[in-house]
Amino acid sequence: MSLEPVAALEALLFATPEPLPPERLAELLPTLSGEEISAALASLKARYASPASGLMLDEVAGGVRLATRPEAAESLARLAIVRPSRLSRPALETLAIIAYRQPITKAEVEAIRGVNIDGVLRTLGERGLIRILGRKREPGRPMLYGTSRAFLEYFGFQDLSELPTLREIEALVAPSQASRPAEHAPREEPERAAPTADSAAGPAAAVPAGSGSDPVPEESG
Amino acid sequence: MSLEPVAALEALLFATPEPLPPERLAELLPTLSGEEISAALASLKARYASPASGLMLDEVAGGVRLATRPEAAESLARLAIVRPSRLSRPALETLAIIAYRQPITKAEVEAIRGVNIDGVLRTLGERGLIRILGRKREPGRPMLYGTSRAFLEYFGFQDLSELPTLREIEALVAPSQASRPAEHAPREEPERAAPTADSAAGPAAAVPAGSGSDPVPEESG
Amino acid sequence: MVYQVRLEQFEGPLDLLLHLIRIHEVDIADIPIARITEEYFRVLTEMQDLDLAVAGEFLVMAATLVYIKSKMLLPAAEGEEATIEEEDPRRPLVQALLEYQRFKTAAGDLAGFEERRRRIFGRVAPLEEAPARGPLELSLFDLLAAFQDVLKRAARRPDVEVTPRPFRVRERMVELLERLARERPLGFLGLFPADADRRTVIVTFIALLELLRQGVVRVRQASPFGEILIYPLEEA
Repeated sequence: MSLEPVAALEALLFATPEPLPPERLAELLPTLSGEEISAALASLKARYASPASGLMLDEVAGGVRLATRPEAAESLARLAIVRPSRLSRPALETLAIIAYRQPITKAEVEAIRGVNIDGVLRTLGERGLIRILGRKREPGRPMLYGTSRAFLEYFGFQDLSELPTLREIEALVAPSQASRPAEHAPREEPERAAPTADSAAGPAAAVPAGSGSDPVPEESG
Repeated sequence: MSLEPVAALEALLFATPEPLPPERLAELLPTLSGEEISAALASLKARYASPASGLMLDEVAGGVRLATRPEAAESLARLAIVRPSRLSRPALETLAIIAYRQPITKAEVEAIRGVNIDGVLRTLGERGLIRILGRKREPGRPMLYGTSRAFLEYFGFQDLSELPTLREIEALVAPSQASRPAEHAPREEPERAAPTADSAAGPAAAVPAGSGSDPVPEESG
Repeated sequence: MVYQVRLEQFEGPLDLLLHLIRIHEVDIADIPIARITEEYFRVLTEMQDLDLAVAGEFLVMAATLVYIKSKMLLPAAEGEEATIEEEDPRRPLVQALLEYQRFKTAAGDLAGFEERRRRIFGRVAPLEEAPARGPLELSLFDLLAAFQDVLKRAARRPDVEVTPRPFRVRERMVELLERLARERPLGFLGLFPADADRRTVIVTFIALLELLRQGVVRVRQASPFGEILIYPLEEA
């Protein structure tokens, strides 16, 4: 007995913890056409949109997976699921530079941050958020770093073009402006912004960073 | 915003791999009464009974969990073929030794690792990561192994001299404390330290113990 | 203005400078360098008073500030022939600050995304998986970490040698074996083209010696003063 396409898709997504890209879905569901798969995805998405659903279709890192809805987070709190600790500020800064400027060498990152990043690089490597892309053709042949697919999953991006464009900081250029928009204010306070920071609402606004200064290399997986 | 009880229950079951007995469900959903939980379970069960669902409520061992429906087995059978796979720890170690000591015989690798590596060698060979370079003049004329072109290409290196040097390795990764256990072993996660903790402080600061093998900092990992 | 700053709350000298620029409400495009330098030193001094080690990067920046300040005091274009446009000595610093600020903001964005993602839970991978045949997913960091562990274990057993062979030599050994698989025997002199540099010659020679030592290849000389020929083990 065979299931409806949408059911087969759901079972597949349930059984696979990592996001499945469209090609994989097609391989895994060889009896379905591309359109049928798209239709099944749309139908699952619609079904999960109901307030009776605890699940959602999580579109991330070029693929799709099942995940719990953010609203369910409180209900899951008692599960005490172990997760990696939040990234430190230095790690985030380093990661941001690598993400926007990849491929980039350690020395180049250090030039931007103004500090040594050995320890931070190690952490990022061990957490699988960055990867080594090769070596730069220059004296000393330093290693080149870039972000990994795990980076996309960790931050919930489909691909690098979803990174928000780098913003200039009007606040600093025009210091007297009293009413500067909060999210543009340089943060000095050590504490994190509220969990649901609006500035993070990004993807919609994501313009693929244009000009030569913000290369957005494709993930090669 | 809070979800309907049935949604909270669904999220809970989704995020928990082992069956949850009724007492545990009650503990995890303290805002719901026993009747509400029973009703939510019944409602989930009814929803999953639809042919459009790929999931089912699996009542086992005095508890309940989510599972794929038996009819989905065929769709899932292909997963093993298409799903990206990682090398096991023994395979990684063997590959590393071959990469850094090539050309090298099986016996020499075994002397270093202290165990038989027949199976691992086969895997690496099938994966196209290693190749036979020749034979050594020794009793038995053992084969000499080295890494393949594909191995280099995988990492984006032009030739073997681009592999990270011992010094670079030391800077990049710290040896794990113990020979690390299972990949998914839970780790202690200190909540995020003061945001500047590991900034310029360098190598000493930033290394979470033994997290190296967990390449995807998956939330629920 | 009385304020207290703690150096360790800054990610580095650029961060500290941005902080000073902001709290003093000065224009980043027109930094009053004397004043900011003074403030910068005050913070460093405070740090030292508190017996906190001041990282080298902070001192380098201090030197840069002093340098800029002195440049600005000099009369313009003295002795220089055709200085069409005297560069503002602050300019590189301002650019570095703006650049750093952009990424600091971006880091804040990432923190927001991180926070949102922490509310979402995927499924835990089954602990035991059937050996998969799918596309390989291999991280260089994992490979290196594995090698680190091997090295660490081997350190307790002096009888086995694990230290990597020098890369050039290893590479050349592999190369020689590859050539031998195609063409045998190899002429010794042919290994050293006339245009090869010294380093290449040495590396090739060491690689050959290593292969000989390991018994992977043999050399033969057909006649005294004849060419030396290199054979893979099977033959010869």
